[in-house]
Amino acid sequence: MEKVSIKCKVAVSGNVRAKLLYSKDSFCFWGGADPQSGLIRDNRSDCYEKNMAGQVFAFPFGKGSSGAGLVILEQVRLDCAPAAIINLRSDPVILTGPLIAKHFYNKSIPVVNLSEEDYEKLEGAKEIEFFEDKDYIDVYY
Amino acid sequence: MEKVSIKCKVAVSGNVRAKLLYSKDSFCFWGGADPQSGLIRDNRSDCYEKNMAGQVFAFPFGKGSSGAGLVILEQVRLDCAPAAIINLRSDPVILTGPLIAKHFYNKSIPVVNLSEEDYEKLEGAKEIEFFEDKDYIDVYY
Amino acid sequence: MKLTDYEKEMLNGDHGEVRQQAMQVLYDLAAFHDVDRFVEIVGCHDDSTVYAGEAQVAFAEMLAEKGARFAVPTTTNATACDMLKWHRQKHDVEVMSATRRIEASHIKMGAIPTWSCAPYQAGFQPSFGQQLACAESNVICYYNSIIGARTNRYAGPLELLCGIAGRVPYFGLHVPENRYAQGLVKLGDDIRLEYFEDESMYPLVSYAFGSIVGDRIWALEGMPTNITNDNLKQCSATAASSGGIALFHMIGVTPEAQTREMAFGGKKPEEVVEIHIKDLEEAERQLTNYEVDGDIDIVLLGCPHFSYDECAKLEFLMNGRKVSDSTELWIIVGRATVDRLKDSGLYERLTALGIQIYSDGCILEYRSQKLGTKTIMSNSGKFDTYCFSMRGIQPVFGNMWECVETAVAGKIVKGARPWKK
Amino acid sequence: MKLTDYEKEMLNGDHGEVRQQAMQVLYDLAAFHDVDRFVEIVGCHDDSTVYAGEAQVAFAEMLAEKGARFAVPTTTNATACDMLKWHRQKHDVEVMSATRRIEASHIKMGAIPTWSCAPYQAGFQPSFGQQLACAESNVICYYNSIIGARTNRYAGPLELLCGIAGRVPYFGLHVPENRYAQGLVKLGDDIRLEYFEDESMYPLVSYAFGSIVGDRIWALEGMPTNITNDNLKQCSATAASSGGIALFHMIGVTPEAQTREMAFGGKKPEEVVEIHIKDLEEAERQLTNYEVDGDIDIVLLGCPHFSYDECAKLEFLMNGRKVSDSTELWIIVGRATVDRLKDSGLYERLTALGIQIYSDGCILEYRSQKLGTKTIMSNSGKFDTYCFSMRGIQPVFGNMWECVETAVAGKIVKGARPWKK
Ligand code: F3S
Ligand code: F3S
Repeated sequence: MEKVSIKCKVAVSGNVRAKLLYSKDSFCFWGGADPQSGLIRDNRSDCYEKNMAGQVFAFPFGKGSSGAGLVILEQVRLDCAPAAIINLRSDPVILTGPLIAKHFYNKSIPVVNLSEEDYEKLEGAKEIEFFEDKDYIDVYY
Repeated sequence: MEKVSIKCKVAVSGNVRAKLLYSKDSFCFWGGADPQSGLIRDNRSDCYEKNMAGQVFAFPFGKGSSGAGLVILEQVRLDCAPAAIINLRSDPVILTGPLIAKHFYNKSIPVVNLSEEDYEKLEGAKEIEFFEDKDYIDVYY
Repeated sequence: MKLTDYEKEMLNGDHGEVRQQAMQVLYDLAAFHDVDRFVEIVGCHDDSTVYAGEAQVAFAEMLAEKGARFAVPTTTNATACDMLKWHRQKHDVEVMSATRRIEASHIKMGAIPTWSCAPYQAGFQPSFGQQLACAESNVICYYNSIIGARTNRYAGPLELLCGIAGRVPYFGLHVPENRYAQGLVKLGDDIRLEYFEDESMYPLVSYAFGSIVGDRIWALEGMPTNITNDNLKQCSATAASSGGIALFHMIGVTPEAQTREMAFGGKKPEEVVEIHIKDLEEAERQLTNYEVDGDIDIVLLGCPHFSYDECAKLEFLMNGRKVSDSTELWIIVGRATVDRLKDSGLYERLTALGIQIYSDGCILEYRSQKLGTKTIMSNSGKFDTYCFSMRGIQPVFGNMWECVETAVAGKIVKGARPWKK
Repeated sequence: MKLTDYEKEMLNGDHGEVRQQAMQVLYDLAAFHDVDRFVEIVGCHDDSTVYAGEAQVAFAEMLAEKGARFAVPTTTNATACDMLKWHRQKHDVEVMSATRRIEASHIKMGAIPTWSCAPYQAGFQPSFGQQLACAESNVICYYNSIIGARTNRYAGPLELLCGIAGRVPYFGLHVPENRYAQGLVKLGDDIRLEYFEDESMYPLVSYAFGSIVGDRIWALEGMPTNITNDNLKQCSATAASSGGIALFHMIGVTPEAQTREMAFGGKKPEEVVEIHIKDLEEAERQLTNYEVDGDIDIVLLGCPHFSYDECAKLEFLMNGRKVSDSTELWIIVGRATVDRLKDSGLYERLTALGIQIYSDGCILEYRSQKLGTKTIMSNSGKFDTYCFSMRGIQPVFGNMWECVETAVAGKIVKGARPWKK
């Protein structure tokens, strides 16, 4: 696999490597993701009916309700949370779940932000690797 | 008796003639006047221990608590209210009792305001007469 | 006078006799103040609730019997006694039956049964800029100053007529241009911000402020900005009683004084006065009774009515200790607060410590003679101001920590003040 | 990062494990937002109260068991059901027992048991300029916009951690300079002030406003100034749901927009948009279900929770008539309102008319399937916005008069709109 390193702004850091689930649509966890399976239920998402469990879930922005934290925590509990999250911009609603997972449950769901240009480069990538305290990710094609 | 007419600003109008009780001190009905006898209980008043019942009570301003309306209404009920009131400036707290007496109980307690100069002329007067809808009072010495 | 059609109809008697009479009173008041129009109100606070004589009770009953209804949401102030525990408070049956008559007649007119001098702790407070008719000095001062709503001082029972008519003459504090500050009180350099960790700073500063300001509209500069509602409540109540203040501005804190410029409407203060530690010492001297030392008969908290947060703080300060057998600790809360205290279990926990919780009543109606108490302690600037003139007893002033330690020890415990450790 | 000593101690674990963990989360959040300091809060509104899964319940229980305490007064939002009448609402025992676990754990941490999405109707609302951490969109929008307090959108369960730490990173809407309006929505000439006598104007205008504004900060000009708290509540809740608005300014009404200049911080609006009657018609089209005609299964009022004043207005509109046997009329109020309704006798009078009064719960948790209802009517802009996406049913929108007439007739009664008689 070809590897490219991309600079990122780290919101939540951690070590993980996993498959990429790439979306171009903003996303609402509350109602949009099944808290008990990780399945994407929002039929306006280009990832409709795919599963985020154990994947690196990339979507540009969060939207809508503020329930994302509760959904991600439930996914953490049932082991179907995404392995990591990539956004253009993460808001506190998105960060709530991963930050609580990290500091209270010692579970790592890295979250990083990319520039718009770099975000587009993810399209077609297979896997992503995140590193604790490093401000880049490795993208595998 | 000598009679002098003095211009006044009418707050509550009515016809009455009665003896004058003249004070130079601001006055608080609540605590300062006995609601059941009209006796002046405020020992800082120059009319201490005099009775306002049936008299024209002149004092420059109201002061202190907002209970004046209730005291005057109780005095109206027990027939020991002043016959009329003269102030330099009347505030709504002082006016409450006389206005309610007029419109709800059909009892007249005229209230008028005088200029500072005219107010001083009251000193030593014996009786005052008020006239419905007239903007002067007659002062008898 | 510029009257709307509806106002003309009311004056004409088309909307019943009581509305007509109420409007006649307000019309005369407007005419006397050279006001040529009325302004609609969206709320009223009814302070004709502490029993003060038969005329008061009979007037409300007469209104209710004639079919009067408040045209706007109207909250009720504290009464003379706890409506359920009046006997334990040693109130006469006369006070209680008069209070029940007041309750019935005001409710019949559509009043909302808050029975509290802190209706803002019961779910009823205006929003910024709203026009109101309120009686009760702390409510008036809080609504005008802290919230930025607009009311003159409507003394009982005038406020009832405003509520029934749903409007007031457009004058005084109803008019935005009349609300600017005239003078400025600044906290001197010797009053340091960290001193405000002792919450007695709020009534002390407000007492000093009120003594300077009287009943004028002034601004206060230099207060902390992380001020709580309970602090603001003490400020309003104390300033309203030490000075007769109906509106004040706290620069950087209250809504009409986000900047000094705003508070003064772009003008310069006509007068600037600094207050210093010595003024706070003088304020405390006015509020407290230095002669009492040793035994204390009763500690009274809740003027204005104690809030839920204050109850929680009280539990924290009690720290599991009980009120001494040789004294009593009363807290007076609104009945809305009683309900929440019961829901959370705090009511039971506080009473288990020997604390007596009362509601509805005004703390000033406390029967010192019948209860045989002579020495009182309180944290309230307002209570301490009025208690002497109304009840002939000068209480000891203390912050909540001092009140709690005193109640636990059964003897006066006075801490230092922040500037004098 | 500039930390106070106390903040360093918390991060260091000197004030217990939970405070440390809470601060770590907030520290990371601050660092990510390039914020170099925290700001103390004086209150918190806890929205982690509607049961949404075991993780939520377990998280709060874990916090409580570790001894977590809210550092500031913290009110609780609505739950999934009426805690006493859940069975009558056809909720599963699972929902009820989860709710009781939520109740116990949040109370253990010191939360104030308001259980309402309108804590400002229960005696707990901030004052102007106070810093808070709130969750629940209508509370956030109301506190920021109507009161002028300062909170970002703290989604559950992040607000719990803010409340426990007693501070938040100083960014976003906590910073006065970030609170100015960017754009302006003006009411067009065809929208006349007297139209606002139909209170459905408030949700309709707010829906149109929210559709334009999205989640930006904009101002609205041309609204009436004698606006009530219930009107303002509908405005906030609807704007927060149609647009995701956390703060808006109403020129001449809300405290940070006493003038247009203030609202825009002296700058010019970046963009000005006029709304017209056709936009209100479009708003109603979005909010209502024109296909329902005739029978209606249920009329739901109280999103956000119905106020005491709304209950009084409801009685007035019912005018002694009963709810039709072929439909139901539910009102959802806060439990504080229940208490006042009982004190005044209004509770009994409303239930005697066949009205069902519920408290605590969120109206959206209404079990349409179990109750066998398909057609719903409501006066709430927020409920009508979310009901379809969350429950799959598009309700009929109507003002309170229309809702009452419908409930009495058992069939849809739609009046005209002011611009279309
Ligand atoms: S009415 Fe309330 S403010 Fe104090 S004097 Fe009585 S307790
Ligand atoms: S929480 Fe309240 S605001 Fe409406 S959606 Fe639920 S009733």
